[in-house]
Amino acid sequence: MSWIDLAFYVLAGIAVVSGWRVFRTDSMVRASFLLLLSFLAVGAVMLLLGAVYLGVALFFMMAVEMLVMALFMVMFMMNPAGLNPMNMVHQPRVAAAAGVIAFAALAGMALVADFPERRPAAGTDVVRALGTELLGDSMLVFESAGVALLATMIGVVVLSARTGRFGPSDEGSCPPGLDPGGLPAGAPSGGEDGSGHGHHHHH
Amino acid sequence: MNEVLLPTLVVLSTLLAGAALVAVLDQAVAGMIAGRPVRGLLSATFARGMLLWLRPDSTTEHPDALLWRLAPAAYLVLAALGLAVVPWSADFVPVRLPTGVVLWGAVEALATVVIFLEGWAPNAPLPLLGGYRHVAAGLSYILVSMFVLIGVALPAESLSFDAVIDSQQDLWNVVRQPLGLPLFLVVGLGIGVWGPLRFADAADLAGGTTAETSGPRRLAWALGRGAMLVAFSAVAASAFFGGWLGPWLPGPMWLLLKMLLVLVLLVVIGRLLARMAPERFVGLAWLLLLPLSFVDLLWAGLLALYG
Amino acid sequence: MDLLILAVIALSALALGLLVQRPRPGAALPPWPARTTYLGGGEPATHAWNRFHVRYYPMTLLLIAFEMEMMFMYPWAVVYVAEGLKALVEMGMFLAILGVGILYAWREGALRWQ
Amino acid sequence: MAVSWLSALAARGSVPVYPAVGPAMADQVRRLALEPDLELVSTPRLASVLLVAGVVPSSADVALRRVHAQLPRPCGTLWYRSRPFPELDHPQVVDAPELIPGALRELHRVVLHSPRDQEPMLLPDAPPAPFEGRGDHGQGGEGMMGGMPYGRPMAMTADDLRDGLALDAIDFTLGPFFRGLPPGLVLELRVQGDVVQQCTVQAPPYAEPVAAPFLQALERPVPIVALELARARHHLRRLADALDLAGLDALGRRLLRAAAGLVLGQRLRWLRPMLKGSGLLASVGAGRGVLSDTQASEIGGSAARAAGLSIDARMGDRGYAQLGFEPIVQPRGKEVAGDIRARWRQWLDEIDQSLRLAAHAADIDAHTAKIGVVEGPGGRLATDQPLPDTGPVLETLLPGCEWNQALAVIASLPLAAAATPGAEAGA
Repeated sequence: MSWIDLAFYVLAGIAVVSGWRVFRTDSMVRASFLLLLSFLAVGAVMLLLGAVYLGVALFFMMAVEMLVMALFMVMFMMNPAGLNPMNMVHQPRVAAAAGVIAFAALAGMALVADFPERRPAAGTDVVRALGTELLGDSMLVFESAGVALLATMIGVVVLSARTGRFGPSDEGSCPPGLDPGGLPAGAPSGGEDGSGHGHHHHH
Repeated sequence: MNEVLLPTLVVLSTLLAGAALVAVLDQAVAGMIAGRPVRGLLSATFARGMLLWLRPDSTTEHPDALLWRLAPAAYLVLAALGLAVVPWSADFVPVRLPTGVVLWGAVEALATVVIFLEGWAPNAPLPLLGGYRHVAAGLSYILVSMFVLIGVALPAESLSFDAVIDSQQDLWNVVRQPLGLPLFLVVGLGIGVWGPLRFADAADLAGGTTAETSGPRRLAWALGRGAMLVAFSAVAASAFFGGWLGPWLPGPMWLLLKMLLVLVLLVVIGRLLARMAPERFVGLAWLLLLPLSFVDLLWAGLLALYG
Repeated sequence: MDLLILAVIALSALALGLLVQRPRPGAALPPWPARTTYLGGGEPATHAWNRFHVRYYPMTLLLIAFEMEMMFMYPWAVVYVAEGLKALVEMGMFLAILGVGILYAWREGALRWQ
Repeated sequence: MAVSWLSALAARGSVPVYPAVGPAMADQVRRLALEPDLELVSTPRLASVLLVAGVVPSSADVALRRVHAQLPRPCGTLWYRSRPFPELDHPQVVDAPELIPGALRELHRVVLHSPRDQEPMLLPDAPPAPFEGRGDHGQGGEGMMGGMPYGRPMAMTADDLRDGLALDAIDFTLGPFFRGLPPGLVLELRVQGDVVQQCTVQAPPYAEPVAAPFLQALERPVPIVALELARARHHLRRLADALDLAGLDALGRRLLRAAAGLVLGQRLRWLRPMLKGSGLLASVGAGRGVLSDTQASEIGGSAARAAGLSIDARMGDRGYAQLGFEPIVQPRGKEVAGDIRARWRQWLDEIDQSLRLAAHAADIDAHTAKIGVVEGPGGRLATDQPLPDTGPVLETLLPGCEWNQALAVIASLPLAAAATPGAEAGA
């Protein structure tokens, strides 16, 4: 067994065990970062497979994403640090069944599917190949991703931020009138009532 | 065996010696600003470290002991990973990774995680505030760093530091992309929890993440922080000052000199500028630094095509 | 080989970072008063761990969206010079689209503390 | 053997001291920051020696014991003009200020070399609430959020001042020995995220003695030189505290040094560019900690002038009129008057003004003319002065502030009462 094989088994073990521990810990922070550890191990496996870009990119992405996940989990979950022991698992039977099915499907695919035999030439620069692809056939996908991400950003701001262009949203954020003191621009005829109602509701 | 041992020793000893040097530099600059230069700096710094090593640990009522133990060590690991991909000469690169620039980005992101954990683990109000504060900054400067580093990768046509240095044979990036270094220094201040971005262990939180830490554990955190600044200086030197390139002296000497320059810059900035309000920094990072890094990238792009 | 060196460096740094802390497993904890939270003589009423009100949450979500896109940029940077103007225009378009997102977030005040 | 060699090396460095500052001791402890080989640390966790300066009132006894317990053992305690804990067998006591540094170094040496003499813990070794063996899981907790897991309850949901998102708030008391607050100030805080939601002043800061010239000026005409230099020194020290909070402790020491060595003829021209360049003013947002006109006129002094009110006891004084004295008042224009920045800017302006006045007064040997009332460093001083109650000001200003702003508000206000002899007799 070469050190690469050994490293693969160790990393795969870390990925699986820490993935399992995610559901056995009580602390949201530990759960988030155990998941991060699992992803880091997967990223390292990808490095072993020669995916030098995707592996490192996975470290990068997951670090930020799991951190943000931890922020939100701590923010919104009761007992975020698990000071009182609790069960992190909901609907365990359904979840277990779904997990087994998904695993079987993926593993089956890996075993059964007929993968094309196209060995890349030694010394292929995978990052360069990826870049060429992004500027070639996949350009439309790439640019649509940009638009989709813009939609995400706008959605995020609309849904989460209390602040607004025309004042805090819970106080009936409302554009100013076209003339001083007049009705808001573009408001439906009941616009004044609507904002008044929002105000009332708040108090 | 030497192929493995030598790079490891070089990286770790550079980090250790560099972290000590950062402490010495910092005390020297502090003494100058305070108007009374410190005598016997070297021995005073070592004595300070030794005192931390000898003093007992403290703990809190119900901390997350495991995370508290791991965070300082992980900080050091990240610094080591960052330094490992920086070339010392054309022949000697501890780890020749074709995506070294991306790895450094990952180090920045993971450092934010580690600093957050250091603040979370003690289960105490002041460290907790410090940890969360740092996350606000960490998630803001990371984009700036990505753009700036992509800017230096453009002319190199590669994501490895080898190529980035090689692309500076004629002209260093600090001249070619004048916005790059100032923007990247902000990232260095952040990742090393330093000066105006010293949010995590701020003075108004009585040391924030470190308010409950004493003894060797505190020493380990200081070591990780110093090591991270050293790793950052190596990356900055390679990305903007041509790394090991230079006449007369051997490559490694040039790299060390340039790292020293970056460290001095960071230390002086850290001692002269007040810590910003976290909210202000977030606004500044997204609304000023990020657009500036767009400009930097555009400039780098135009120069790479038509320069 | 390089990966092996990277792993050795990481593991030895980890060992060093742990050894510097002089861990003493099984050592007795200090007495309770020594372990209270430092608040300058003050005392906490509760555990510090809580549903922490992160004031910058819209920013974090914004970052997630933005960061996805950044991952496209690294491979782009490598082929940039080879592809020339096409790459410049493509990325310019992409960044312009996302710049609109930041502009919008700024106008809505989403980068301020909530 | 090796250990003793290492501790010999460690003993050659600076001594980390945590100062627990009692009444009327703030300036004396500040002076220690200028001693070589002493380091005033921000948390007892870092200290090997605790310095108790001044007689701590009995209301702060438990707080002092808490801090004392938080120094990692072994450690030493030095009592300067203080009352040691009765439980200590051989407390280290010092009464002369010049002996403090030596005594601290000696204690540090003892701690490093013969660590067997443990300082006892003077609080019961028990968790904040009994928890072992209680509750559903034997750790004191009940259900999801209830009980006292590991001896303390969990934080509970509370309304929020800012975005109405009701998440947890944590409550704690801060002080009287917290280094970021004036000595003696005890705040009961409720914090959600990093925003202060509620603040109650449990104990006001200890009264601080006023420099001798001000007290003399209450009784007889004194040279204006002495008054104005003392005023500049006071403002420099307060600015140094603000710099400390902003992480610029080295610059703060420079200001303390300037204050200690301030003599007639100095103009401190480096001060303004250095402070402006450091971004200290920019580091707190505009419009925080704004005093209302009523509050400003109640507090008086430089805080009132920073809020745009022309209140100054020097105005009616013939001695000052001779010098062409006009009070400096922050304009109520574009910048928000009466906020943190305005108060810091006011100190900066008044340092300049005081140095100019002092130089001018020395030329013509000007003396004060009015007695009974004098413009003290913090505000109006009078023989019949009631102690101002600054509690309500903090309780209205702090809620809504982020943590750094809250501490900056405190660092920008003259909170400590002036310990005039009359006030002391009354206290």
